[in-house]
Amino acid sequence: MTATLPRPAGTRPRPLVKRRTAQVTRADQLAALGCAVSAVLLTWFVLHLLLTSPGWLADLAVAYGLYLAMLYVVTRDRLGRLAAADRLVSTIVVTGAMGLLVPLLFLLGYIVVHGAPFLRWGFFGHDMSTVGPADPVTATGGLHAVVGTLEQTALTLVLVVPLGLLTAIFLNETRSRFRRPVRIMVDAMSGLPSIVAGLFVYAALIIPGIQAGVGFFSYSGLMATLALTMVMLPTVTRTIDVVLRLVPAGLREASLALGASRARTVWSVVLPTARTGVTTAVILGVARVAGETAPLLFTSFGAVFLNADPVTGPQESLPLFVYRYIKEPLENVQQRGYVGALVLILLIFTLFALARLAGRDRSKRRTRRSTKRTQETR
Amino acid sequence: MSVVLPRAVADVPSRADRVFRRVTTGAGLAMLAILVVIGFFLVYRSGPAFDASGFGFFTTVKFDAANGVLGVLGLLYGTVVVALIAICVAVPLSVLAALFITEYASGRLRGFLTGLVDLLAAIPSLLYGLWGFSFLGPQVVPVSAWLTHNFGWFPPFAHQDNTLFLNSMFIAGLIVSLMVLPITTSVIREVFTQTPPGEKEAALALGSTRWGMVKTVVLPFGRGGIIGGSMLGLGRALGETIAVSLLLPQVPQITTHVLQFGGATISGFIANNSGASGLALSGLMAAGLVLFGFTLATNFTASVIISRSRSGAGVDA
Amino acid sequence: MTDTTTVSIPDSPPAVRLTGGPPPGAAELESRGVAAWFGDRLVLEDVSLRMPAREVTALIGPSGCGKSTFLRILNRMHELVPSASLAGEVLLDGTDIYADGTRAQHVRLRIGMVFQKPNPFPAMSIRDNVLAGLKLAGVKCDDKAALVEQSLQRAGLWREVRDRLNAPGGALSGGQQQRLCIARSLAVQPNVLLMDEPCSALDPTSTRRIEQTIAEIGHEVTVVIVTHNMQQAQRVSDHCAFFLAAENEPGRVVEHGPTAKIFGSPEDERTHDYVTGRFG
Amino acid sequence: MTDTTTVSIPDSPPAVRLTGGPPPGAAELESRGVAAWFGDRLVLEDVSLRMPAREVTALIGPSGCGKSTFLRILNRMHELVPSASLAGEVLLDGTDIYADGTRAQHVRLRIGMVFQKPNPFPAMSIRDNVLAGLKLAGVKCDDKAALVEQSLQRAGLWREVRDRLNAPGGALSGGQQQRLCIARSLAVQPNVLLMDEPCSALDPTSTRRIEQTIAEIGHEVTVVIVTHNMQQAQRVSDHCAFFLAAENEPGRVVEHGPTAKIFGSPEDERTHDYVTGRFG
Amino acid sequence: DKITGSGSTYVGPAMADWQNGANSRGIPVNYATRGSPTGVNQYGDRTVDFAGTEAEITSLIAAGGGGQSAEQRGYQYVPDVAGAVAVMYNVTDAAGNKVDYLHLTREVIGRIFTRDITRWSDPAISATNGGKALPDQPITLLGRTGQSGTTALFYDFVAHTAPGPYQAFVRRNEGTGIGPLPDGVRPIQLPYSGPDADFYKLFADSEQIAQAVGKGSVPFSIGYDEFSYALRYNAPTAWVENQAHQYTQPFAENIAAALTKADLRPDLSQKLDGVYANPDPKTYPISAYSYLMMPCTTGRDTCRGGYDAAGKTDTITGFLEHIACDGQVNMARIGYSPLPPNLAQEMMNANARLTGRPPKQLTAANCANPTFHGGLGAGAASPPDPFEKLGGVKKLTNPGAQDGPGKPTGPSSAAGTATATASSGEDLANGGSKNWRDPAPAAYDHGTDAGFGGWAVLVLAVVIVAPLVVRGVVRRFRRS
Ligand SMILES: Nc1ncnc2c1ncn2[C@@H]1O[C@H](COP(=O)(O)OP(=O)(O)OP(=O)(O)O)[C@@H](O)[C@H]1O
Ligand SMILES: Nc1ncnc2c1ncn2[C@@H]1O[C@H](COP(=O)(O)OP(=O)(O)OP(=O)(O)O)[C@@H](O)[C@H]1O
Ligand SMILES: [Mg+2]
Ligand SMILES: [Mg+2]
Repeated sequence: MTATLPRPAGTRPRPLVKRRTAQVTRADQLAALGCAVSAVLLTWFVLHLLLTSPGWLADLAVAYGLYLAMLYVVTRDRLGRLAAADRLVSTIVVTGAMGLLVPLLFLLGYIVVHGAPFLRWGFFGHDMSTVGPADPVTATGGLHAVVGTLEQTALTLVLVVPLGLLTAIFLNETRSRFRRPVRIMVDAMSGLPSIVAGLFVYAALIIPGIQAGVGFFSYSGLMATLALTMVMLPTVTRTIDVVLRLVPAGLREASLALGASRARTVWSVVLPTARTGVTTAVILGVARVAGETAPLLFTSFGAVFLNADPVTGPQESLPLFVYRYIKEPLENVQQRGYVGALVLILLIFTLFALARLAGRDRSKRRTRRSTKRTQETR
Repeated sequence: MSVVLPRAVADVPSRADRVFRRVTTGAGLAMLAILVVIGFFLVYRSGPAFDASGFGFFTTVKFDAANGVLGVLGLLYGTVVVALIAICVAVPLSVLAALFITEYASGRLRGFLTGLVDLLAAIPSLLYGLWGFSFLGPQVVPVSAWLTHNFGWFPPFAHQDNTLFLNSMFIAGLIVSLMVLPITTSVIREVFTQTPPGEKEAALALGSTRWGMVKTVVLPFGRGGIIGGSMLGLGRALGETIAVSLLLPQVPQITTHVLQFGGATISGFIANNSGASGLALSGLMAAGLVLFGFTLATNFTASVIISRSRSGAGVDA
Repeated sequence: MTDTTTVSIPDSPPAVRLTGGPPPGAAELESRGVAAWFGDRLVLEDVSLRMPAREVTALIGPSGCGKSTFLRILNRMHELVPSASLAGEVLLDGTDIYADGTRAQHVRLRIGMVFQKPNPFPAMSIRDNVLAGLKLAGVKCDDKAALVEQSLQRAGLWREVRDRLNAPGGALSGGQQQRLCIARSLAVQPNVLLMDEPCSALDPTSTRRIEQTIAEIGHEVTVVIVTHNMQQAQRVSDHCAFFLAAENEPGRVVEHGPTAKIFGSPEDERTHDYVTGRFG
Repeated sequence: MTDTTTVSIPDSPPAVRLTGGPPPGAAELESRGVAAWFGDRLVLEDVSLRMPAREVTALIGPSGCGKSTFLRILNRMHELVPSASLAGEVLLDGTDIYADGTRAQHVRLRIGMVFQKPNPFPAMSIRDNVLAGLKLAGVKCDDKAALVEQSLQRAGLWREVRDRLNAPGGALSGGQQQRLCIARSLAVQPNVLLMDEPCSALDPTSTRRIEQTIAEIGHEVTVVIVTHNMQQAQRVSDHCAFFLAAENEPGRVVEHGPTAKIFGSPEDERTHDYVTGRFG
Repeated sequence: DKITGSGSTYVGPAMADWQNGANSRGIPVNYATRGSPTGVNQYGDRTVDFAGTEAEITSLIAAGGGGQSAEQRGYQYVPDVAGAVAVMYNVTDAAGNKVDYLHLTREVIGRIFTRDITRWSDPAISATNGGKALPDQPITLLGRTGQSGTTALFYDFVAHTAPGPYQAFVRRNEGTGIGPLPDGVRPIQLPYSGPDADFYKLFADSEQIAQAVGKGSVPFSIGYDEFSYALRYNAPTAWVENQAHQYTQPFAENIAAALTKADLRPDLSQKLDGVYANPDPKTYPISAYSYLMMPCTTGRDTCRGGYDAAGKTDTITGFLEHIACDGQVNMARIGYSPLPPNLAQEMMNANARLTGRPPKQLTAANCANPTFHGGLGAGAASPPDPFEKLGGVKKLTNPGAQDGPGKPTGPSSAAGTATATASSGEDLANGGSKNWRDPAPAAYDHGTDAGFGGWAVLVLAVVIVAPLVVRGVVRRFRRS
C-alpha cells in the first residue's frame, strides 16, 4: 500500500518558482487587439468612406458596438458561448467603470484649464472690495471667501460633531426605546433638501429676526452655519453610526467583562478604536458641506469684502463667490468665477487627502480583519 | 417539573452610566426635536398657500403668485422627470462600476476606485452645474438632435420645431446623474461586497465563468441593494438644487419632450426665487414641504427595500 | 471502515448522458512539489502527494497548516485569492492543470468541491440547485429529471426532498444543505470531488449521513477530504496525509500512507502525538 | 493531568496591592436551576453545577448545546444580549450575583472572562492592555510596573514581550494575543476566571502554552473552561460537565463529576459516545 | 456701518464697479444681483438696506410679485445709471447663412414682441433689410422666466411703439402670467401658457438667453437682454431705428443721447415716451435709467423714515455721492452711460431726503462725472452702421439704387464691415454642413435608416458573417 503514496523522488525540494495563473492568455490579448483594430478600420470604412459621419461621438459608439460584436463572435468561436459572454460582459463592465472616471477628469480638466492661468498667490491675500469689474482676472482676491468658508465649516463642525457623535453613540451603545424613532428621524432628516434647510432658516429665523429688530438674526455666517448643520448632521450621524457599528462587539464585551461601565467602555474602548473612522467621516462631511451653495443664498447672502465676524453681517464663502461671478456678463469677471472654482476644488481635494491620511491605518486594519474573515469563512 | 419563568434581572447603573445615558438620550431627542420643529414650521408657514389654493395646490401646473395661482404639479413633474432621467443613466453605470470594483478590479485599483467614488461625492454640485452649463450642455446638443431625428416617434424624444436642445431636462438629468453616481455606486458596491463568498466560490467551483457567477450569485443577492441604492440616488436627485437652477429655465410645465428646452424643479425654482415674500414665499414653503415629503418617501422606501432584502443586513447607506 | 448502520440505497438509477461535461469515470490526482504563498508569506511547501482514483484520501492536521490551501490548489480555486500565488504541478490523470492554455473553468468542472459551510444557492429551488452546475458550465443533459434524481440519490438526499424539489435550497436544514451541495457537485459527474471539512458545521446525525454518502461515492469518483476529526478520518478514508506547520514556517506533509498505518503505527512522532490527541 | 513538559516558572513576584478591586483569593461558584432563553426560545434548562474554588472545571458538549450561554450567565454577560432572559440562581461564595441591588459591573470585576477569539484593545499598547482592567473598572494600584510584570508572567507572556511593552496589542500573534487577554483578566486579580474555548483559534504550540498557564493559575483562582477538545479537557480540568441538547430541545447537563470519571467510566451512554468521538 | 443691497442684474456690472470704488474709499457696500423683484422684496422685508431695480413697485404689485412690504417700509427711487436693452436674434437666411445685420424699426420690434408679426418673411422686416425676405419661418421669442426688471423696461418700450398690438397682447394674456394690468403699468413677467406662450421660450436669467442666442441654439429666434451679455456671448444684436431714421446699437453715446429726452416724474420714476421718440440721430431708443430704492424721511409721500442705525445713513449717503461722481467715470466702458448732471444732482437730493439736511451741490469742480465735463468717458463711441457704408438702409432696400439687394445682405459683406458684430462674424458665418449650430446638420439629415443602417448592415454582413458562414460550411464538409 505504501507504493500508492511514494515519497517524492529526491530529497531536496524543487526550486520554488511561482507559476503564472492568469486568466487571460496571450492569445486572448491578440484576439482583443485584432478585434479593436478591425472595429476601428470598419468604422472608418463605413462611416467615413461610405457615409458621412455625424461626429466623433457616433464614431465612438459605432466602433465600440462593432468591437463588442466582433469580440463576442471571435471568442465564441475560440472558446465557446459561455466564455464569449464572459468576455463581452467584462468589456462592458470595464467601460462602465470608465463612465465613472471620464466625466470626473473632464470636469477637473475644465475647471483647471479655465481657472489655473489666473490663480495667483494674491488670491489669498485680499478681498474683492477694491477690485473693479474691468480689472484683470489675476487681480482677483478671494480672502474673504476663503475665510468665510473656513469659519462656516468650522462652526458647523462645532455644532455637528458633538451632537452627531452623541446621537450615534445613543443609537449604538444604549438600549433606549427612543432609538427607533431617533433612527427614523435621522434617516428622514438626511432627506431634507439643502435648499429647504436654507429656506427654513431664512423664513423662520432671519425674516422674523430682522423684523423684530434683533440684530443677531440677519444674514450672517452663523445663519449659514445653522442651515449647513441641518444638512450635515444626519449624514455625519449616519456615517459615525456605521463606523461605531464596525467596532468589533468582542472589544465591547471584553471591556464590560473587565468590570467597566458602559460610559467607560464607550470612552476608553469604542471611541479610540473608531477614532480614525470617525475622523474620516467628519472630514468627508466637511468636504461636502464646504461646497454647498443653495442654502447660502438665503442665509449668508455673500459679500465682496472681508467679514471675519461670522455672527454679524453677510459673509462670503467660496461657493457663493463662484456663483456670484460665473453669472456676470463680462468675460474677465466670469473667469474670476473659475478661479474661485479652482480654489474650491483644491480645498475639497485637500480635505479629501486629509481624510485618506486619517483613514489610512484604519484601512490597513480593516484589510487585516477581512483576511481573517476570509480565513474563517473557509 | 414545574414551568420555569424568567426572573427579572435589574442592573444598578453607576453614576457615570446614568449621566452617560441622559446625555446621549438628550442628543438623540435633540435630533428628534430639530426635525419636528422644521416640519412643524414648514407646515405652519405653508398654511397660507394651502389656504389660498386648497387641494388645487397639488393639481395646478402653474406657480404664479401674480394671479394667486399656486400649484406644485408642474414643478413636481419636472423634479421627478429630471430625477428619473438621472436615475436611468446613473443606475446602469453604477451597477457596472460597482461590479468592476468588487469583482473585476484587483487590490490596488479597487482601493483607488473606491476612493474615487468618495471623491466624486465630494465635488460640489455648483461645479457640476457650472460645467454642465458651459461645457457638457453644448456637447450634448448633437446627441439630442440625433435622438430626435431617429427616434422622434418615441414621445420623450420628440421635439417641437423651433426650440432648442439646450437647457433641457435631459441635460439636467445627465448632470444630476453624475451627482447621484457616487451614492448609488457606493451603496451597490457595499451590497455587492457582502455577497457571501461561499456562494461565489460554489459557483466558480462548479466551473462557472466569472459572468456566470455574477449572474447567478452577485446580481440576485444584490438586487435589493440595487433597488435601494437607486431609490437613495433618486432621493438625492430630487433635492439637487444649484446645478439644476443653473441649467433649467425654471418654467413650471408638463411636457413629455425632455430633449428640448424647458422644465423646472422644486429646488431649482426655490433657489431662483430667493427673494419671494408674502404669499409667494408661503407657496415656496409649501413646495419645499412637498419636496421634503417626496424625498422622505423615497428614502424610506429605499431603506425598507434594503433592509428587507437578503443583502440588507448590515448595509447602511 | 464505514459506519455499520446500513441504509438501503436504491439500485443505481439509469446513467444519464451529459454532453460538454467532464470525461466519464474517476481520475487520479497528483501534486508535485506544490508550494503556496499568500502575498509574500509562504504557507505551504513542497507537497507531493498522489491521490489514487476511486479512493478516499483524507488530509489531516492542526489548524492553519495549509490543508484548505492545498485543497484549493487542487482545483485552481487558490488563484481566486487576490494575493495568492503557487509553485509546483498538479497532475490530473497525468496532465498539469496549471499548464498554459488550460482554462480554470474546465479544471473546476472536472474537479468538484464541497465547502465547510453548506452553500446552496438559497434563492434557487432544490432542483435548480442540483442543475446549477450544468447551467453554469454550459453542460447539456438529455434527461434532467433523471439526473436530478440520480444526483440526489447518490448524495443520500432523494427521499427527504423528492416531494419538494421546487422548495428553495435555503429552506433545508444544515445537513440537508450540505448533501444538496454534494448532489450539486455530483450532478456534473466530476472526476474528482474535494471536500473541505464538510461535516464540521453539522450535527451528529447529519455527519453520519454524509459519511455514508462519502463511502458510497468513494467507489465512483476520487475523493479528497479535509477533516479535523480523527475518528472521521479513520472511518471514511483509505489514505491519509498529515500536514503540520511549525510556528512561522510553511506547512508540509509530515507523513502519508494508508489510513490504517497512519493511525495504527505512525512513523513520525508528531503524527503519533497528533492522532492520539496530544495537541490540535 | 497537566502536560509533563516543565517550563521554569520564576519565583512568584512580590504581590501587588490593589485597592477597589475584588476581595483577595478564589471563590466558589455554584449555579442552581439555571435556565436561559433567547427571545422565546429556551436554550438551557435546569443547570445546577458546583464549580469548586481553586479548581478547573471544564464544560464539554457538542456545538449549540448552550455551554457559552451558561458561561456568560456566570458573570452576567448574558443579560447584554437584548432578547436574552434567564432563571435560576448563581451563587458566588454563597451570594446570588443576580440579587437585587447587585451591580453587574461589580460581579464582572470579580469574575473575569477570556473569549474564544483573542480581543486585545487594538488602540492600546501591551502595557495599557494589561492595565486596561484597572482603568476601566476604576481599581487603584500602588505599583503598576510590578502588576504588569506579574500578570504577564502568570499568563506566560512576560519573556516574549518584556522588551516591547509599548508595542500595540494588535501586533502580537494569535496565541500571544490570547495570553495577553488572560494577563489582562488576571491583572484585576479576579476570584473566578471563565474561559470560552480559549484555544480554538490557536496553533498547537500556543495551545500548549495556554494549557500550562491554566494549570498554573488553576491553583490560585477558580477556572471554568469551555472546550471542544476532549484531550484538552482531560489535560487541564479537575471537574467536568457534559452538556447536551437534543434537536429542538434546550441544553441540559447530562453528566458531571471528576474528569477522570467522566472520561474513564461515564454513567450515561451519550457521554460515552461523545467522549470517545462517536459524534460532535 | 456696512450696508447691503440686492436686486437688479441689469445694473450688476455697474454695481460691481461702484462697490469697488466705494469700498476702497472706506464706504462698505455689499450688493448681490438677484433680480429686481427679489431686491424690492428683500428691501421690504428689511433684510437688505437698499435695492436696485428697474421694475416699479406698481408693476410688481400688479403682477403679484410682492412689493407691498416695500411700500410699508417706505422708499424713494434714485436713478443711478443709464443703460439699454439690446435686441438679440438668431436667424439664418435662405442659403443657410447666419444673419448678423438685422435692422429693425421700433414699431416692428414692438409688433414682433406682441406677436403681431409672427414670421421672419414678414415684409415689415425685409423692408429694412435689403428688401429680400428672410425664410418663411415662425418667430420664436426669448424672454425671462418669472419677474424681471428688464422685462418691465422692454415692454414699456413695446407698449409705446406698438400700442395696438400691445393692448391686444395684454388682453389676451391676462390670465396667463402677465396679470391684470392697470393703465400705465407694464408687465414684469411674460406669459407661460396660452397661445402666445408656445412661441415664447423663457429662460431663467440673462446669461441663459445670451448663451442660447450666441450659440445659435434656438433657430429663428429673437430676444431682449442686457447689452453686455450680448457682447459676452457674441450674440448678434439688432440695429434699432430711431426717430431720426438712423439705426443704432446701445453704446454709451447712443444711450446718453436718448436719455436727454427722458421725463422724470416727481417721484423720479421715469417716463420714457420722449426717449423712444427722441429726434437726436444718435439715439438708441430702448434706453432707460436704473434705480436704487432706499428709505427717506421727508420730501415724498412714500417716505416712512430712515435707517435705525445712523451709521447706515452715513454709508449710503457716501455711496450715493460716489455713484453720482466718481462712479460714473467707467460706465461707458462697461456698457452703460453716465448720469447727466441734473440726475447726478438728484442723487444728492435723495441724500437730503434721507438725512433731512440740505443737499450738496455738485459742480464740475467737485464731481468727476464725465457729463459735468462735457463727455461720456472712454468707450462711449459706437461703431458705424454697416449699412451706411453701403448707402444706408433706404438705398439698399430700393432695388434700383445698387446692383441688387441680395449681395449686400450676404454674410461676408456684413461681417467684413460691421465691427460691432464682428466678434460674432468669423466662425458663425461659415455655417457649413457639419456644423451642429446649424439647425439641421447635413449628416443627420441624410443619416436616416435608409442611408446609414442599410449600408452598415450590408458591410457587416460581407465582412463578418460571410467568412463565418463559409467556415461553417467548410467544417461541415470536412466532417462528413
Ligand atoms: N486569504 C488568505 N490570505 C492570507 N493568508 C491566508 C489566507 N487564507 C489562509 N491564509 C493563511 O494560510 C495558512 C494556511 O491556511 P489554511 O486555511 O490552508 O489552513 P487549514 O489547514 O485549512 O486550517 P483550518 O483547519 O483552520 O481550516 C494559515 O496560516 C492562514 O493564516
Ligand atoms: N445571541 C443569540 N441569539 C439567539 N440565539 C442564540 C444567541 N446565541 C446563541 N444562541 C442559541 O443558543 C443556543 C446555545 O448557544 P451557545 O453559543 O451557548 O452554544 P455552545 O454550546 O457554546 O456552542 P459552540 O460550541 O458552537 O460554541 C444555540 O442554539 C444558539 O443558536
Ligand atoms: Mg481549512
Ligand atoms: Mg460557544
